[in-house]
Amino acid sequence: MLTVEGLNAWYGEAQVLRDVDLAVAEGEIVTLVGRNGAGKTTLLRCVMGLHERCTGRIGLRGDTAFGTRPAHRRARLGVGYVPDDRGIYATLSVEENLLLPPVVGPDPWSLPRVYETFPVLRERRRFAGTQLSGGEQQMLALARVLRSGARLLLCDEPTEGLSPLLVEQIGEILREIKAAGVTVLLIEQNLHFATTVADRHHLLAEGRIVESLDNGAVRAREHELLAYLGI
Amino acid sequence: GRGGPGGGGDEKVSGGKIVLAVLNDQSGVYADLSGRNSVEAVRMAVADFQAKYGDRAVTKNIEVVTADHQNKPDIANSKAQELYDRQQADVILDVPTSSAALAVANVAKAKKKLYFNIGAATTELTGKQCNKYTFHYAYDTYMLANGTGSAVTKEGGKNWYIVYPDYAFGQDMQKSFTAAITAAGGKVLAKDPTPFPNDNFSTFLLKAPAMNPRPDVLGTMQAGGDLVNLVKQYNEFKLRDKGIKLSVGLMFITDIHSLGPDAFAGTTFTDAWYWNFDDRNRQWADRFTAKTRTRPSFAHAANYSAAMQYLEAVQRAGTDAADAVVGRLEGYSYDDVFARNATVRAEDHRVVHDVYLAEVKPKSEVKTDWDYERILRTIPAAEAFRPVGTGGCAL
Amino acid sequence: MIRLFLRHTEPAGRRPLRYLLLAAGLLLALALPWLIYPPVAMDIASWALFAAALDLLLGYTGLLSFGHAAFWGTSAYAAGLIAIHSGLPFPVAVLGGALLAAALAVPIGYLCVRNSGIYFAMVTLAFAQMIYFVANQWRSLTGGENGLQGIPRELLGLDLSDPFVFYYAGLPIVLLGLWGLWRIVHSPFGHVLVAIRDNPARARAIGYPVERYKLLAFVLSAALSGLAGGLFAISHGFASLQEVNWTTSGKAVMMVVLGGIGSLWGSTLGAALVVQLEDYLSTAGFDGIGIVTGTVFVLVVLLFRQGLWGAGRQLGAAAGRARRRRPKPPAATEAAPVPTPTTREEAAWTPSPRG
Amino acid sequence: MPPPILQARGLGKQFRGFRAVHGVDLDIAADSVHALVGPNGAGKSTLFNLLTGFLRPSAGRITLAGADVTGLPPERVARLGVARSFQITTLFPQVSAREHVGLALQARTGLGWRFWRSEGRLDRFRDRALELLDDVGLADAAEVPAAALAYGRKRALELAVALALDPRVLLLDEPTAGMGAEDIDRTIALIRRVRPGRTVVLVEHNMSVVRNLADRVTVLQRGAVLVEGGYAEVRADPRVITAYLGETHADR
Amino acid sequence: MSGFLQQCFNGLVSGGFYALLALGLAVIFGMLGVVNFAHGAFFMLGAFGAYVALAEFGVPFWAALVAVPALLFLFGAVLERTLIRRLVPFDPLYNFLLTFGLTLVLQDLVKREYGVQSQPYPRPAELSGSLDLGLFDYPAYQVFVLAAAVLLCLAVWLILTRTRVGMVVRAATERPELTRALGVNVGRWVTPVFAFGVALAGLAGVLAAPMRAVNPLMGADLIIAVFAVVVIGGLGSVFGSVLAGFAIGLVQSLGNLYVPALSQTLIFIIMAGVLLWRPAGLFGREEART
Ligand SMILES: Nc1ncnc2c1ncn2[C@@H]1O[C@H](COP(=O)(O)OP(=O)(O)OP(=O)(O)O)[C@@H](O)[C@H]1O
Ligand SMILES: Nc1ncnc2c1ncn2[C@@H]1O[C@H](COP(=O)(O)OP(=O)(O)OP(=O)(O)O)[C@@H](O)[C@H]1O
Ligand SMILES: [Mg+2]
Ligand SMILES: [Mg+2]
Repeated sequence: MLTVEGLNAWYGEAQVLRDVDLAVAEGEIVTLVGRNGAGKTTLLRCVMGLHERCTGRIGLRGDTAFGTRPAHRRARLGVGYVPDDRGIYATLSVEENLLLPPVVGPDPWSLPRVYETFPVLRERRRFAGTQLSGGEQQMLALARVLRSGARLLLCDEPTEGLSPLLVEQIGEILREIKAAGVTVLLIEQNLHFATTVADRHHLLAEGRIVESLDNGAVRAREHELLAYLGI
Repeated sequence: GRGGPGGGGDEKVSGGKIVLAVLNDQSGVYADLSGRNSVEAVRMAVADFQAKYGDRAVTKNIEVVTADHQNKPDIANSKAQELYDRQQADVILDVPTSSAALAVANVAKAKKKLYFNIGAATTELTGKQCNKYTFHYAYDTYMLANGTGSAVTKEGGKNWYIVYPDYAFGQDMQKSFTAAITAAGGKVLAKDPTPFPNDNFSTFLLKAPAMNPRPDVLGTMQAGGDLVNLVKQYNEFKLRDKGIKLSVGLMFITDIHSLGPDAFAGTTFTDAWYWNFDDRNRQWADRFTAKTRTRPSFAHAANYSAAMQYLEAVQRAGTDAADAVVGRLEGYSYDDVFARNATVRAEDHRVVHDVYLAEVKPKSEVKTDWDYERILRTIPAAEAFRPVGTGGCAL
Repeated sequence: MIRLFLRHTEPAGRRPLRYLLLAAGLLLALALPWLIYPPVAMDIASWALFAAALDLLLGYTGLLSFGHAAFWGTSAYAAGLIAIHSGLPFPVAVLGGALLAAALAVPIGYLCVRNSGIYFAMVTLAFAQMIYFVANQWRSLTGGENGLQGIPRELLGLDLSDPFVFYYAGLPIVLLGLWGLWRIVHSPFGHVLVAIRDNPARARAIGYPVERYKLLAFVLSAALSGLAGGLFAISHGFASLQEVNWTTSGKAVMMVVLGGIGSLWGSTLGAALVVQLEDYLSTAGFDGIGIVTGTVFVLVVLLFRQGLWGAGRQLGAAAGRARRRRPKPPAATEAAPVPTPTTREEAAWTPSPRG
Repeated sequence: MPPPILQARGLGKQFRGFRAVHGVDLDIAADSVHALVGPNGAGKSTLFNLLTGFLRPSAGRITLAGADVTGLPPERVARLGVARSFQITTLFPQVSAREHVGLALQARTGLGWRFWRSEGRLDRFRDRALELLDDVGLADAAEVPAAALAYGRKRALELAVALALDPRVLLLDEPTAGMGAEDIDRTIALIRRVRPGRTVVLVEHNMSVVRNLADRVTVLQRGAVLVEGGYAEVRADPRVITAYLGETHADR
Repeated sequence: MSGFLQQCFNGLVSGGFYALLALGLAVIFGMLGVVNFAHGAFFMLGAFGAYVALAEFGVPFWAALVAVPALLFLFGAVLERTLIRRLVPFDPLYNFLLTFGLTLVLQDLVKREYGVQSQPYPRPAELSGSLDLGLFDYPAYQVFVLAAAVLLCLAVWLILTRTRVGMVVRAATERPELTRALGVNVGRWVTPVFAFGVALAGLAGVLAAPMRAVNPLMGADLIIAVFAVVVIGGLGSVFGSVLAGFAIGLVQSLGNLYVPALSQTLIFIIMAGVLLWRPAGLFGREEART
């Protein structure tokens, strides 16, 4: 589904990604883990076309020119983005926040389905987006890409600030959409949660992918990894 | 001045040359009325002077310089100083906008150089702020108000409703008008200050026909864009049909041109000069038009006349030394294309001359371009301006 | 940003350069009436102070006042009236004008500082317009559109009628004002202003009463603008409605932007340029002054948002970097007066155009 | 139990008719660590905003050490010794980390008003600022403008700024959100260290942080207090499990 | 009584102009975060456009009413593409300053071409009469202007609240990058909205031509009053701006009558009062204390 080859990225004169190669297969959930500042967010921004100073090849479903398209074209090709700061609009109501992205996939969630899954959003749908609580904004950001029917989700720490109950619920949703064939590239600090939803994990350190592991390997080497990541 | 002795010319005039400076608005609201074409008019005066005197002229070396004061008094002030000091101007002409006009008067006083104001209407120039070197040439608020106010009243417009913009010019005009109307036996039923600038006068236009008794004349002291607004709306509310005539305090021929004569038809006002008044005027106007491709306003003619009279005075004095020229001007009487039966009053430096009560023709009577006015009568110089000694000028 | 750069982070090696620049600036100020026509030199000095005072708000507090003519003009009238009616030495009159401007700034500022950004600009503009109408109608005091004429220049019986001489009498006031501004910007208070500009909510949470800080900045800026306006009126010998017109506010803003927002010295450069341009155009025989000034303004906003000073500084920095060949830490480059990254993600994230 | 330093009675806040917080009674004991937990949207941040003056309550009273502080503006509350961090990071983007802390240190003095004084006076905060940055693990980033810090480090800076105020009461809104485990441990240690002589109020979703730190836990739900008690007590409460923790949630 | 009503009617007519201009200003601001100082200049261009169309091409009022705003729409689009757009990523103040500079240029360009004198523009013959409004007679043209203003404001308000346009453009303004990342082609929306705001100002200009002085400065005087109107209504609130526009027109008209000395400052006094009471304007969104 998604292939990244030789990705480099800079801020000013500081290089934050170095020769990153990454492949995500259709219907897979893959996580990126790594310390703060490792470059995880930057990687997603490059894929999304939001970071200008990066080089390398990014392909989507065999479309090798994907990495050269403008951001809105990439989204239209079925990529949904949940940014790390949630990206909720203050000038739009909750419902408008949901309706903003155009439908880009064959199987979008309907508004009622979204509201059923996240009842608070229905209750608060006329409020300005940023008047929601932090966690509610996080839900909104996720619900927004689900409603657009994106086939590839790029989620930057979607469980941050969510209550344990909701984290669980998010896990269920991820498994559910995976079953529906959606692909997810997930940034996650919580290794435990990561293993409950994802198939494979990439360890990012100082701008490089230093290791790729499956769930079994993660569990087996949990202590080593925790030490490495400080998790 | 910092200018040293000039290079070679005759010693009768400072720096070996006479420099006339036109300081006026070449980009703002007065640009059409006067502006750059006034510079042309002054050049015409120089040429006529040289043609008239030839070798007898006090000097052959006469220059015309100019600056745009952009209607900003601070720029007028600096430029006036620069014109006198650096460009060795012997006289400054025009200077519309009263604050700029008064600022330049102070410069003239300090520098002891001559200054003929043409473009400004304030009577302060010949009142409390008069000085030895400043002359007020073409018109002023008293003249505008007095002529129209008394003439219209005498012709039957007894009851007046006056609207005036709420700033110094409007207030002055309103007072002079009221005085003139009362003196002529009329009555001011009401007078309302209006915002300035303003684009909606309906409040006042609706009030007029509802008044009891109904006024015969609506006197407006608005000028420029505001006047146009008011007249457009006066016509919209059809006040003329309701028997309320329009009388305008300050109107330039350029204003009539803006709206077309029909909008103003029948309106009376006082004019300082009209190009199509007689053959003498027409001849000069044709010469002017040949140069500039527009019909002259009174301000163009007045600039010409002022420049000419200055040069004549220098010729009479045989020098351009300011005090000597002032001496030759004070009390001098003359008659030229602009100023008929003119006298330079020694007491306050008001240049008095005949002025005209004019009426706007309807479009059907307009025969040629810019032929908008019918002169109803000539107001003689002696009556037209504020009587000596009433303005508070101490020279 | 520029200002942060000016602070302690400045490498010690550049200190001498700064003193050199300062000395050169002072020398230029002293030599000005020899170089250009003295009344114009005086205009430049007054406007420079005005623009720099405005920059205290725009550059260091993040508030664009589009109504500063109210303070410049009020002080011009007040200084003129004091000089005419009391016969006191002109510096006293100018000081009186500045104080009155500051007093006027208290209620106006109180109402305005609760807004920020573009809102603030519009509100100040509207208040200034109110002052304009008052000045227009209060004819007995201001002379209406005739202006307040015949303001004397009194100083211990000296003859100041020559503008050349007057320049040197007035210059100390301007320098004092500029020094005052420099002091304010480089004071603990100045640091708080910058913090408030960057994030008022944060500043509040650490205990700064934001409104009151903004108000004090507003009043100080108004007082110094008043100082400039009073001096301007004395130097011209009159005060007119032009002084309280919105175009005067616009002109001052133009100077600040041209010189470089957030750099006091840049504002003085901007003032010199605009005054000279206006002076030049009045005799250039081109009847579209607005076309020229407007175009210059548009170009500056589009192409040199950091203004002359910022551009010069960047050139200097680039040269310095080339010499040292050492990468600089990444930093935002735009000298945006009020970056609000929550709504303008670009502001903080724009990568350095130097690349 | 020592007397409460921060107390709320009948506290309520409505937004256009929506009751975000209502009828909350809260007693924060002096020198304790008090955790506020609850589902998303329970009103924790709103409660913080009420306690720190960022929102004006629609009902109820707040007292700080016995003095009524209801409706005071935030800067007044801050000066009375209540510091806070924000859930959604808010810093001065163009100001360096060290200067952030310096500004906070300066706020407690009257120096901020001295527009006639030299900025050189601020140097006295320098050492203390570096010390605080070192505490939160930002020593190497002292001169970096906040905008260039990665997310997790911004959170750490928030904490340093709050600490710089040397507050009596420290309100931290999800101080460890977005942090890796290493930083979380560091933050826990830090809070432990600064604890003596202070009261800490904490909003957290990370239950291990709560377990590690909190003396008392208040669970909010739909704007009202659901349960209050010690960690173990709350942890075991069936209402808390259904409303917040979830059946399968393992303590991590 | 009928006199009073008539005066109220007057106020509404001039309020119609305030409302139309405030509407355009609010649309551009609400959508793009740009305070368009040049709005007054566009109003002037609209009026001049009508004049030039008639004087030089013989285009009558009704055709100008469509053609001139259409041309201004194009002009606005070009402007947005070439200038405004470049500054959107930066602080909104820069665009305020840009449009200020633009105002100077536009005004002087027209001034150079046509001079500062007002230009004549007749009322359309169809509307030259008076209408009997029951209690009083009123010039038909002014009735038409009022009706047009009310209808236009209503239509725009509906478009903004009932369609997707408003939402997309608000989003694009708030966070252009993210909005693109969500699949919205930002560039396609922003230009037409800006251009629409400009066209609206132009339309107000055309409507003004038959009843107001057509000169290069006609917009400059008006724009500051319109700023005050927008501040009173609540910047960015389309509904508030329109309502405040009509209300201020009404108040000014009555103020002229009853307190002439205050008439010029009245609008600013009201503004100060509103700000004291509600710093964000009557319908502005009030944020938490930040
Ligand atoms: N605007 C910026 N300017 C300069 N440097 C930046 C900027 N944004 C991020 N960086 C740097 O780039 C590096 C990678 O940042 P990134 O946000 O990708 O990290 P991350 O792995 O997502 O961290 P976190 O887990 O904290 O979100 C960090 O070292 C950070 O300091
Ligand atoms: N300014 C506001 N206007 C309207 N509603 C608001 C506002 N602020 C908060 N709310 C609502 O009040 C409720 C409580 O919000 P609050 O931010 O206090 O929740 P929280 O407990 O902090 O949640 P989280 O853990 O997700 O941060 C939410 O449902 C939110 O939508
Ligand atoms: Mg990240
Ligand atoms: Mg919260």
